Amino acid sequence: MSTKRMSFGQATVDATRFAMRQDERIIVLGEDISWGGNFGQFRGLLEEFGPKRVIDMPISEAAIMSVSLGAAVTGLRPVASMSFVEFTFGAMDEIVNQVAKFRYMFGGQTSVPIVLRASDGTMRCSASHHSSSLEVRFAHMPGLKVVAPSNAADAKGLLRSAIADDDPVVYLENKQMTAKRAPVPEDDYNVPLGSATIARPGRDVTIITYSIPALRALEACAQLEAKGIDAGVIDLRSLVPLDMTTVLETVAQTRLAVVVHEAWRFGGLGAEIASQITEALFKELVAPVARVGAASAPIPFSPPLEAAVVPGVSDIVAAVERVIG
Amino acid sequence: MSTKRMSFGQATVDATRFAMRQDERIIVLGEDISWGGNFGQFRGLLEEFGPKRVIDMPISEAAIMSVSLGAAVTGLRPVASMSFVEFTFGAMDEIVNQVAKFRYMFGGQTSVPIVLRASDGTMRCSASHHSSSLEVRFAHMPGLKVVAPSNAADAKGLLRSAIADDDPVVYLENKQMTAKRAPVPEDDYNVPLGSATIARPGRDVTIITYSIPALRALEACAQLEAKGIDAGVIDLRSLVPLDMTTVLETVAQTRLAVVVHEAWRFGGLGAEIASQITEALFKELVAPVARVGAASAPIPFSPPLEAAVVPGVSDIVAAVERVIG
Amino acid sequence: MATTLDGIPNEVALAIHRRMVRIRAFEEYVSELFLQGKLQGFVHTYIGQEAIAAGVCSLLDDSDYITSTHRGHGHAIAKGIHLNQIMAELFGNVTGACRGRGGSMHVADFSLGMLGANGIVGGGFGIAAGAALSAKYRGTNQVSVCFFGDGAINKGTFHEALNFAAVHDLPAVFICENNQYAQFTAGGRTTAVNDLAVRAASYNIPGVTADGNHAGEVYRAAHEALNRARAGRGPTLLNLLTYRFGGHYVGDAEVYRDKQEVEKRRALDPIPRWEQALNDARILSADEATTIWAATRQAVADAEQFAQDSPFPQADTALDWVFTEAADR
Amino acid sequence: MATTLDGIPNEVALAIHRRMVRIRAFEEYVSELFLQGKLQGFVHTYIGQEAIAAGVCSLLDDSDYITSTHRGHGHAIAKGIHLNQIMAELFGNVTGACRGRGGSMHVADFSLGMLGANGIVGGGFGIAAGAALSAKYRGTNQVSVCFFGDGAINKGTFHEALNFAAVHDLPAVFICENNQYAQFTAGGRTTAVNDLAVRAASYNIPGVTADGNHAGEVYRAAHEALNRARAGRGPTLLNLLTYRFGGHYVGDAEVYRDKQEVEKRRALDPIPRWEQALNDARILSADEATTIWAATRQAVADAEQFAQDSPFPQADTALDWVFTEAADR
Ligand SMILES: Cc1ncc(C[n+]2csc(CCOP(=O)(O)OP(=O)(O)O)c2C)c(N)n1
Ligand SMILES: Cc1ncc(C[n+]2csc(CCOP(=O)(O)OP(=O)(O)O)c2C)c(N)n1
Ligand SMILES: [Mg+2]
Ligand SMILES: [Mg+2]
Repeated sequence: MSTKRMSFGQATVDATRFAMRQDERIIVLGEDISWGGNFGQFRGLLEEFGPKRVIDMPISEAAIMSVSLGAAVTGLRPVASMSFVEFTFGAMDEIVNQVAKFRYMFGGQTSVPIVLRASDGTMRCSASHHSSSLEVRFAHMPGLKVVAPSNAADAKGLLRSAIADDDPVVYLENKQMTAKRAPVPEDDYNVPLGSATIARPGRDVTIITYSIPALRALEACAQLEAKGIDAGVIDLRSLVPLDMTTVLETVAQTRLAVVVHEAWRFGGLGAEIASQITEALFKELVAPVARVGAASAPIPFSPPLEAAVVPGVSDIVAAVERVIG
Repeated sequence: MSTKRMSFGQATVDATRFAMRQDERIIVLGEDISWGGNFGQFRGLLEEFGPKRVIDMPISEAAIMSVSLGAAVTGLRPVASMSFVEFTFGAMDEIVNQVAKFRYMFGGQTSVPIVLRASDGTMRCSASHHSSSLEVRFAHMPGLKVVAPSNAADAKGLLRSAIADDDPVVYLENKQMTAKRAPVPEDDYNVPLGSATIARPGRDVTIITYSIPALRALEACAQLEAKGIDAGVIDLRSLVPLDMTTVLETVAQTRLAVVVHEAWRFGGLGAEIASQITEALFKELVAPVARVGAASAPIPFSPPLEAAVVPGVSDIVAAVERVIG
Repeated sequence: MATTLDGIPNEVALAIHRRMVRIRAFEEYVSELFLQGKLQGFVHTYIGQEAIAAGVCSLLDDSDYITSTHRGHGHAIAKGIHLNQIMAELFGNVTGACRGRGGSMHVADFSLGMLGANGIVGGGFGIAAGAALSAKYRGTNQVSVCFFGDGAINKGTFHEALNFAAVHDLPAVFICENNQYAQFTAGGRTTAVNDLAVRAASYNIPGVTADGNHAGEVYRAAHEALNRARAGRGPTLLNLLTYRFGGHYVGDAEVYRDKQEVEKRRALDPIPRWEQALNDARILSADEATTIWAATRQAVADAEQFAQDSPFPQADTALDWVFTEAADR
Repeated sequence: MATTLDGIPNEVALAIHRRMVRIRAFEEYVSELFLQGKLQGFVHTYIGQEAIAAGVCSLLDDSDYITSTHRGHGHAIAKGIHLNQIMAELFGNVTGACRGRGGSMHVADFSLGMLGANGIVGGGFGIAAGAALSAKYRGTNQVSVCFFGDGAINKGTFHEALNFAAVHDLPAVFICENNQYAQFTAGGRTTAVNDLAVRAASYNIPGVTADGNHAGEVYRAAHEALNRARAGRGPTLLNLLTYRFGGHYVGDAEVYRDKQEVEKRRALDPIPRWEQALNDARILSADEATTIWAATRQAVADAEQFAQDSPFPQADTALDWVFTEAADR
């Protein structure tokens, strides 16, 4: 397949366009999306598909999700933009109590084909209402699938799969990553939900991560290589379903693992992954699985504070060195 | 201190009454509370303190929390009833984005003395809108304290501390526990936030838990005793702050641990506790820390399904036997 | 069609009656079952409000949508779900409308456009708006009706959904079943306006108050609103005044209202009123009514039998239906 | 006191002018700093809306409360926070109003009753209602003012808070700064009513629309609403018509509106209009105005200097202020 350099945001437009051309039932709704969205992640959709399929919503987050739900169970396939992930809190009742539970609590009568798109992670110097990583809040709710790609190619393929999926999928696109460019296959394609990828093989230790920290992990590996440490990176891409097979096969080899995310370490998804690894490979592990995540504070505005709270490359390097001992 | 048998719900009324008599700034607000609340946990407060201090709120969960916040930062000390914990989703923006962050994002200018009371856990045969355990959603937000007592005496002492605390405290009172009676000291007293208690010492293995599963764990211990296994129970009582000192000291002795909660196992707080134990005691542990939690489904209505999803005594017994090997 | 009751076809008038009787008979029976300890959980009955569900749903096709509330049995019956399936759901049986996963507060039948009772107050507003958006998008003639309580009108979701529905002139009707109470709290104590219909002005849509205990008035108010919706002229807010005869749930001690008030309101029972009207119009004789009641009571008893004969779901199916693919378990 | 401008004391009229100038000078300077890359994050300026914050806050004491929005610099300045502290906060310095934790969208000063700019649209409604409840409970004469945008009026929180405030006749005033846009979307496209003041009827409170670009009109409308609030007669909804001259944030390409529209609205700039009115009333000469502008511009430049001279917070203080006790870190 021929590739083209494009930004993460453009790649998601690409995926949406392929999907919408193929299936009339797909509509997109969210605040200000006909102007392209805050990160250009909807650019050009209005022009191609018109205001019937690309709907600018009032600042009514609860309505965005509940309207999507009503539409989804009556024959449409809504892609709902929640803009910044922090704004999902205003629709958390709809997301958790309704969207996630609808299929189950009604005994499988309906499926709920909704994609919830939200820009997550730290937005440099934007403080705590515009910087957070909430994946565990979605992952800890049976009935929701959750994906968090780390590059434009996966962004396209995973969004295509998410839109094709009959279950609600929370699609997390990191704020600092939207503008990042990479080669992306031009044709239509899928990355299946629930498949991790080995972003870099490594003999000595396995770093397990997703979203923007995957890029930081690769940087960390380069630094570690200089120190003679061969660290590998598993990019989970999907959090629910979670591809523990790839994780366990890899860690069984390296016998050392570090889990990294931007979310708060305390109660974050890293604890789940670390626990599953430990449960499966207790005998094989040489050291306890290390966890890298944000320190326990809302994300502050001021640069040195933000850097102190949000984990960076150096934190990953330090964690790897710690487990290697 | 002389004690009196009373229900968990009455014990919380007792604590609130002591607090309100002492401090005029304390008000209580929530839906239908002047009639005593759904579990009698506010019974008699209207009669003693009047409608100025005991305020029946409209069905406006977001307003309950934001009004509490506005009152808290201007000199009052609100105790906000959210009734069933599932209804907190309608106020999650207020709880997480505002109440939890207010002190920090404004640089410590204000404290936020709010107690958020919510009835959590499975309510037998009430299905997924009235049965859930959401503690990790509060615990995974720096700025919120979280407590979850398992008996009437702790209920009283912890609520007293929560009301006296200058930070927002989420006070989780299990639905099935509210009517449970136990001896409670009659006088005014505190159980400090952040202190676990050893509910039962045990030589062979340590069960770490909180809220109603603590009662199930004690039942499990009785069954295990019959099988010659001496299992102990740590009742955490507070989840934030979390008394890991008590946990680590105890597990260092038994070298085997099982963490139990009613919340979904996947992404639950048990993963955090298990990870912290493993990180601290990797060398000492004889087997990986086991986790008991709900299976990954919304809580169903039908009794056999509910029993299959929500962990019971037999699940705890099985987990203990598994780690003992 | 003959229309003796100013404007209501006789057949429809009778259908409304039958639906009201079916709801009443079912709810009285269910209350009994609950008090006998045969049913678990919460049961909120619809007794006293039957004219609303019956009157409104007499104007709907199977393909039209409704959203319901925690007090949803009446809507489920009026929209045509078989009593067996509802009863079995209340028992948590695998033969129930939701295979036992939902219980009383989550009865649904998507094949009949019944998008679910809902345990979250105010949960239906946006779902109904979304179904209406979908109908409009697909260019069908379907309408979407949202039933909700006078307590629910203070949820933010009311505001968000009505504004959205109004902006897009969606084929939706928002029907407040104003039974004067939200749980134990009388409406006036927590709602800033008396006439809830005035809230329609915030969305530039019609707001109409009518007697919700009179099937004819309900029919006429709903008729106009539904016509408006189907004609593409947008949503309407109906404020239908009614009263629940029972407690908030079965077993409620009702300390918050006095017996006299209840007695006074019982005098306005919508079913005898409608029977009288039908009788006066010579559409239904007293004998015919007696027959209907008897047959309906039998159908409810049969539904219990059906439920008693039905099995619980198998424990090992507890994780079915979380996701569409079994692979995701 | 002399009151040349029908009803507004001269001193107050001048104070409003000074506040407007201070806001404008600050915001223009800050836009420049942002475009030069000296400021990070988002900056939403208040340019064009100055009459509202200045007019309303001229009627408030330090002990009165306000809640603000993402577009909060104007409110912060009008409520009296020193420019140095605001500027330092925008730079993320430890000398900032929030010690650098908050930045542009979270400027606050609780000692001045400024309960915070807020990054969540609609976040202030309930907080303002809560502060009003507190004032009423404590029996003070304080009022609570909630500033919000025309986009925010569609949040469910608007509905919940206004209903609650109305039920309890709280001393609150809800002030919509109706600048015609929510981000890139013109109000008419997502809001079902044109005149936002009609939404007051849903809460049985007064709703008033006035020219938000005329300091005198703002003053008079706010004066009445605040008197009403202080007299215990409950909340008011004010719909003040205005226009933001700049983009949604500094750097916004403004593809969603045409330059002509902006030019037309700039002609209604509230500051020259008020200067003219003051001049006509012989309260402020052209020379005096020039002096005020120059002094204010200097104060803003000084604020930048103050910020430039201030240190960042220490990284090891990042976990301070999460809880009240350091022990909880
Ligand atoms: C979001 C939410 N808040 C609170 C409740 C608890 N609750 C259940 S029914 C009810 C009262 C509802 O009143 P109304 O809307 O008038 O309906 P009615 O019961 O009168 O039919 C309340 C407060 C709930 N289920 N959901
Ligand atoms: C809950 C929430 N949803 C969306 C946003 C993104 N957002 C920031 S400002 C804004 C527009 C607000 O419009 P308005 O209330 O009219 O205020 P204005 O910017 O015009 O002053 C939006 C949608 C947000 N910050 N919070
Ligand atoms: Mg009611
Ligand atoms: Mg605006």
